[in-house]
Amino acid sequence: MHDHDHHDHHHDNRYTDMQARVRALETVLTQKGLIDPAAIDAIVETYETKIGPRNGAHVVAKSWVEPEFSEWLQTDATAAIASLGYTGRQGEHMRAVFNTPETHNLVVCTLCSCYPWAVLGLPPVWYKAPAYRSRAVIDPRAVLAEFGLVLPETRKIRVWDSTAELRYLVIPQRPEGTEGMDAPELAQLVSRDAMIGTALAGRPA
Amino acid sequence: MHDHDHHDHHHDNRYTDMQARVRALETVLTQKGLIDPAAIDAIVETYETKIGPRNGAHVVAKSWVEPEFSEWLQTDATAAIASLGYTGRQGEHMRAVFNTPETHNLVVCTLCSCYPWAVLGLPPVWYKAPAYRSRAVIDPRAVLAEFGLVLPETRKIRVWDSTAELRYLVIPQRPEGTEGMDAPELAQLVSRDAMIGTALAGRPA
Amino acid sequence: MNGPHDLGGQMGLGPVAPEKDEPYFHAEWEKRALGLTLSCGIFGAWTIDESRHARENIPPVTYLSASYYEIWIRALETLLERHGFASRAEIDAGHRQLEPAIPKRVLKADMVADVLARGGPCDRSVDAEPLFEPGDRVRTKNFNPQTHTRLPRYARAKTGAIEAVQGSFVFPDDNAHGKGENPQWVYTVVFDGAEIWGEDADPSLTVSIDAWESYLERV
Amino acid sequence: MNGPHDLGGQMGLGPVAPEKDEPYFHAEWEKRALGLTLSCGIFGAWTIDESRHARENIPPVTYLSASYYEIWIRALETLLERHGFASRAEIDAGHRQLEPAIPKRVLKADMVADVLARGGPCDRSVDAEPLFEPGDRVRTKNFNPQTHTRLPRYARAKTGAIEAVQGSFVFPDDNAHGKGENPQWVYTVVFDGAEIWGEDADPSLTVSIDAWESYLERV
Repeated sequence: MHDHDHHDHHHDNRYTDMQARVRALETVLTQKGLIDPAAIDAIVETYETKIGPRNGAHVVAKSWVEPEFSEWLQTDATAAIASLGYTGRQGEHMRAVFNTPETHNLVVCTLCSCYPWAVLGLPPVWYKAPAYRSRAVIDPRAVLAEFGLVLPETRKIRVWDSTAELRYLVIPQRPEGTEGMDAPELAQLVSRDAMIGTALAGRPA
Repeated sequence: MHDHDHHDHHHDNRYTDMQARVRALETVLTQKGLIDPAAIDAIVETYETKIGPRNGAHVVAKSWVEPEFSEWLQTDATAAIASLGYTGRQGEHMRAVFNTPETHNLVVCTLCSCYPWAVLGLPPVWYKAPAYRSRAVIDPRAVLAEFGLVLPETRKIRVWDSTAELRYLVIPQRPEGTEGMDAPELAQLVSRDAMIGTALAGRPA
Repeated sequence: MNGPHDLGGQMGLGPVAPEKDEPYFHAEWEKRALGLTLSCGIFGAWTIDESRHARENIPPVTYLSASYYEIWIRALETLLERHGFASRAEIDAGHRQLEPAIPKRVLKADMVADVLARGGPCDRSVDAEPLFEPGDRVRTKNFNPQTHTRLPRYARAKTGAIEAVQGSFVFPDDNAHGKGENPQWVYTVVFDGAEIWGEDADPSLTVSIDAWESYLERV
Repeated sequence: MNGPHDLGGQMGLGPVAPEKDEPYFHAEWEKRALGLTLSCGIFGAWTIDESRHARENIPPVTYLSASYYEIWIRALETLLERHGFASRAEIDAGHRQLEPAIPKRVLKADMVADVLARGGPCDRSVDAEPLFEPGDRVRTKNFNPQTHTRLPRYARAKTGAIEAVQGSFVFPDDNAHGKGENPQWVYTVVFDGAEIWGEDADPSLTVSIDAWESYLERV
């Protein structure tokens, strides 16, 4: 229909086949000597196997069992986390925010997809998508409910919008009934979502 | 690609064939006795042949040659315009805004597509589209330049956002060199865009 | 609602692209869409405010890529289904399947001229005197309802001047949701460009909105 | 810019829809998109701020319907073309046609571990002392630039409290446009929900942003 010519100018060409588009891009850049496909393999392998939420869970569990480490996290999260070997890209400037009985913390990046890669790995799709980014700052209780997390009405909610280069790690509260557990066991209770603020730490089985 | 399943949930089904969709809708409603296709024909004929920018041009030209009518337009545009027979849908509550040597008026509806049908007919596509609606209130000079209208920097711009049920008709300034012309001749110089504010009145040939 | 329709001040939406000698319609279906929308409005089952809110609720990607007649048709389908006149399944199938609700009126061809000439005035008398008069300084409220409102996002929590008392009109924020017409005084409020857009605004710019009384507080 | 990326407080964008046991990647091309974006960032031709602005400039309909890796790829194509590394015509054709610009660095496989572990710190020392200290009341500025900024629309012209001085960092509003790093102090500013969203805000809500010093004025 000819009426599509002028009022559909917002549609730029949909990439119907991202696989082909990205392959073409990689081919062109490789032919030009600008990229090394083996470097891409190494990057992917790093984020598939080495850098993920287990890093953050280690940090959290250690903070639960070592008050000095918890203190260090509060005063210099970047250094405390680096002491465990978790450094680098999207973790250069870390801040740890601690849930309390009064206040629950929730992290979002309304403007893009800022996320603490060094401790949580690559962000999930929902964290980068419009629904979460638009609603977490204005209606966090409804958002948390969609994750199955219904907080007491008296619980304050503090939303951290990552607008600068600081990356936030939520330190959930240590669950009850975990008194006898050591750090590796405790780390099993700490999910990725608990460190974003869309979940609490799990309870021991 | 299976990854489209979950992050493309914003795409509701594109209506690939609006012609078929609207025909189906008309068929169903006709079968139910809810609409009369001949009434639709009559509506279309009305806006194709009877209600259009010539109505508004008549109002403008009359205001240029009759100071009393101009005065009436300023104090009660709805009644003054109705006296010429232009009444009804999307013209129930009219206001006329007069360009002066100091101030240029521009009308937009940022929230939808409000437009003075009774004097201008159906709005053009651009008036209802996101580009005009988003930019007219924040960057009107750049918008006017896209219409080929470059105003002196000293000219103030007053933008009217039609957020309620008032409908605005811009009365452009009478062009120079039109002293001997009568109202029907003058009306030929008044374009639809001049009455929205995206143009000035034309000059005599 | 802060929906896709609330476009004032958004960026990235391209040039305006006026069309030279634009026709009234760009396809036959646009003519029928116009007539259908007006005809169904005559049912008396919903208000213009409810229909605006139905348009605002179209998902943003669709809203921003659709032509306005498509927006109308999508909203009309929502309204027809909501009020029991036709289901999407029927429209998908293209023929009647269910008994419809009973409209208050059906628009016949011989009624069209009169109906269009009459329009749908929405001025209503109110008992109270206007709270504000021309020259008063007012501040718009800050609110962000999920529901319908006609106070655009860019004009919230901004200070301006009452320029005119325009009359008293149906209050859309209520009327869109079946809460009654609850008429209020409406004022033209004019703002300096710099108040709305800040330090880099065009210094020659003023912007006005038409604001219901409950949107405003005296400064 | 008030682009499609500035999503805080927008409505109509649907439910969050978390995916159970979400995989790291949903297609092979997403893996390559990650690696390509990081590899090309190593060229040293553009900053993270310029790349964010390239993403913000994707047309809203595309931005809001694309997956984030698609957003990355579209912005990467813009950056590669702008800086002379590859044209869209070459990518369309799928093979090299032009001599590319010379990058400062090319990322080889044996460099990856070190590069990822080092990251790209953007804290920079500044000579001046911070203007504000924790507890100070500040008001964010109102501005609406066409250019890059990290002050979201919902947090403009709002009053809050300085909670922490976070250090001094590259100023993205300049750096995105090749105007230099011009570092400034960055503060965490906390707002009551009601200050941001108005009368119907969740009373238990506070929202913070990290704000560069020039975004702020003392109240």
